[in-house]
Amino acid sequence: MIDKIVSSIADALADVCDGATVMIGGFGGAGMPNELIDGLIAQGAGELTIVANNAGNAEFGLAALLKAGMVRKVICSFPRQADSYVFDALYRAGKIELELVPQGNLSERIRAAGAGIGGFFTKVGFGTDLAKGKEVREINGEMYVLEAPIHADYALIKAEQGDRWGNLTYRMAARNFGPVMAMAAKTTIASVHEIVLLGQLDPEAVVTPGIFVQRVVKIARSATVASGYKAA
Amino acid sequence: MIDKIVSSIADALADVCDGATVMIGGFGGAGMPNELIDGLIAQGAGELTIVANNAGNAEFGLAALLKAGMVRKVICSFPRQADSYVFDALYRAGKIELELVPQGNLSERIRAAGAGIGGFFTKVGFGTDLAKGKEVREINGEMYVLEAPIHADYALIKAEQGDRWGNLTYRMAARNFGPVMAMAAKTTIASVHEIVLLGQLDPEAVVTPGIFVQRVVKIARSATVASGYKAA
Amino acid sequence: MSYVKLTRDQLAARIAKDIHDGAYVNLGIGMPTLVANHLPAGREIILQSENGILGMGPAPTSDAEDFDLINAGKQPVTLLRGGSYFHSADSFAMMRAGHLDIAVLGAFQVAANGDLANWHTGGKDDIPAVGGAMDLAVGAKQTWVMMEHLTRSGESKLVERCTYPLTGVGCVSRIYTDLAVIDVTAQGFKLVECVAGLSLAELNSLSNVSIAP
Amino acid sequence: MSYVKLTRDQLAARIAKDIHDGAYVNLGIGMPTLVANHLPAGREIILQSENGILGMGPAPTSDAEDFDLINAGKQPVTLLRGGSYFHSADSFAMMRAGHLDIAVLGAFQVAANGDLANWHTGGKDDIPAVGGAMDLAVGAKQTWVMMEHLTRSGESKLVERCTYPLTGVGCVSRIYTDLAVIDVTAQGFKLVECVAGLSLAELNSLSNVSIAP
Repeated sequence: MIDKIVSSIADALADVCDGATVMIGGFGGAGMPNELIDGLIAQGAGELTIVANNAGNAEFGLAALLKAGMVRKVICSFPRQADSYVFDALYRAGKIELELVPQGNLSERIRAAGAGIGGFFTKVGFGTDLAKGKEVREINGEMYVLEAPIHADYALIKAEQGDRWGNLTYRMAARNFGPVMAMAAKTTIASVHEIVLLGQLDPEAVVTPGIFVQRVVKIARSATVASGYKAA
Repeated sequence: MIDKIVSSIADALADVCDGATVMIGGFGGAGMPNELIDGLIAQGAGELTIVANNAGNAEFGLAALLKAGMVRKVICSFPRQADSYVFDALYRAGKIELELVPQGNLSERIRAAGAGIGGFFTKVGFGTDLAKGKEVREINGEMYVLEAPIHADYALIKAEQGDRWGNLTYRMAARNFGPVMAMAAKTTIASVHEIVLLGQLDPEAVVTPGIFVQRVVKIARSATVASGYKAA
Repeated sequence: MSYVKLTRDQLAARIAKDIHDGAYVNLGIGMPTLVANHLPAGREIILQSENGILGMGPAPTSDAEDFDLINAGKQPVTLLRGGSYFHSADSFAMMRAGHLDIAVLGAFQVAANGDLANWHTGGKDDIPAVGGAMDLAVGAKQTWVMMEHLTRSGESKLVERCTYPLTGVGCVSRIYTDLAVIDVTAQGFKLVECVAGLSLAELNSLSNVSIAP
Repeated sequence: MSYVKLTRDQLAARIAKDIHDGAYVNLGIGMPTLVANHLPAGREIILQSENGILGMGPAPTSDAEDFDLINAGKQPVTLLRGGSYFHSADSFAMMRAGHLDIAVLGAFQVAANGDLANWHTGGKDDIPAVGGAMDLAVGAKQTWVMMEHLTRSGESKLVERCTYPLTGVGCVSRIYTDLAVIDVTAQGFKLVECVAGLSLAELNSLSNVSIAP
């Protein structure tokens, strides 16, 4: 019998090793798996490479992971935010490596890993510093850059509902990177607000089919908090 | 105001020109837009390039389009079926061109067009006749083939529900190529069994967001018929 | 001089006036977000957000804020009837393959050849951050820039060649500033209109590059 | 000779026995489809279909057939509780990136280096058709072949090198025939088991290539 539901965050994260590449979903606070990140901090694996859209806010979640000194490298699109001072200080001090990736290249590179693509040509980034050193090619009169897939050992994502087969739904814009990260990681760990019985999710509305998910853990629902923006 | 609903199949297809590339959804009978294909036959544009998974069954739908002499070339993965005699005869007589594509390369090439990808490396097909003449490359010790996107002028797809913004849902395995073809064509025409008011589709369960759809036309519901298989 | 610069809201309204009924539009973070407040009545314009929303509506009242429903600037928004949610790769497919009609982006500099610089000043100690800027710049059918014409120190943001790191090559088709609307053509900048009281000669003397009539 | 070939159903059952609990499996069209009828009780095995189904159940009763719910062979199926639908590119992402544990495919020939030929005889007048065969052959974690050991004319389908057009290079890990189970190793074919009464020497004499003990 398939039962991907694990009873605790600690169990879900027990086998993360030093040096692992860990994808972390979320855009702003939406879809940010803070409970899993806190679990990762408690677990203690170090020298991590983190793949995420941002690089942490204030001193919670991803920023706390950085502050704990557990991260060697961040692959992300938008590290600089109003309250990204933990990352900013580590970066300026040369204590963390940054691979900056245009956000669409980031999501497409993650999807590519999940879809068995060895690399793809994109117009995005051509002629910019972020394509420096990358192979370029003219295709039908336009210039493209070759981008590589981004694979991961783990993906930590926040979903809405899940079942024991690992099927997931999401809530509004909290979906963001969850589905593609689930495809790209060897082990995908999803926190959900509700565990439902097999068959309760509408098969037409399952967003992430269970094949892409290895572990599901229930967390208490709490309102997503504002994150990463400066009020006008 | 946005209103993508057109009142007749004839109106939906009025501007298809000779020489157009037309994607046609469906796998077996599921998702096969037979009503739109019949409309295309009545419309009469010739020298078409058809992109589809199969190449028609018996003498209806896609097979009828072929029989009408309107198709110059078929790009598909599985033309040979128990009842594909129309295609078979045209092919043997040298009256139709065939580009045979592994089915996953077909769907990925269609998606690539819809996602702005200029080309991608895939392991599928390497070392086979279907990769002859294509660029190959070793990536991390494995051999890959470079595949190009497939763009289209039109996509004819069969969906379940649609609204005036062009949002679509599908029914079971009739989804198949619909969502990716909708992304890849300049003009996507979807037949639906039900037109609903804006807001009636669950925003979490919209499969094809309206941005990918230009025209929606209502057709009567009829049971999908068996197609393309020989009973054991 | 007898001209008055447009305010940010006037500039936003000027841009909004040019967005056609039925357009799919992405408004970049920062100033372009203001355009949403000025969409002309009677037009149905669909706003896309890179984090996976099509059909964004206005900001909610403060008691109805839900931070699972935010725009690219991480501010709470709403969803119109007919809106939908999708994942990041699908969202960027929309943005990168010409499905959006218009992207409105802020800028540090725009060059006469349409090059855009808006993501990084290139300062040694600056933390770089690009987000979806490069995707939008080259992906939309039309890329419009919304910016002040001059920097705070009075330098023209219209330039012969960008000195800041590029966001995209030859991607800008039109520029809306607080002083003028300017098209980017194969022959360089071409004036569409100036604010009242500002002559092209004056505009050219303020700009560091020639703008053709 | 004192051995009896496995029937198709016996062969299907033999394969099913090796599919582990919790496995994600794609059964190719034709003979491999029979494996679905023999999945061992007490194991939860999830069947994927290339046309966009995860969690396929058994064939419906004839009055409940719905041809919007068909397998890759276009035969009506059902959906288990917990199943889901998705589009073609998502389906092939599953198939092509190692998410499936096992693909079971038919074959014309399998070579000692794991090359597979199953899509085209290469005959001049034959209509070629590949479907998802190439995707499955190279995409699953393990590719198993299910076939009769010999052609109708008595030739071995195990070969030193495929003479038919290839489906995939070095992709087969295990072969189940009506005579034997054979692993493909770096050293070539290696016997796992023969049907009762058939010796390895006899099997080798039937096959056109050496099978190691």
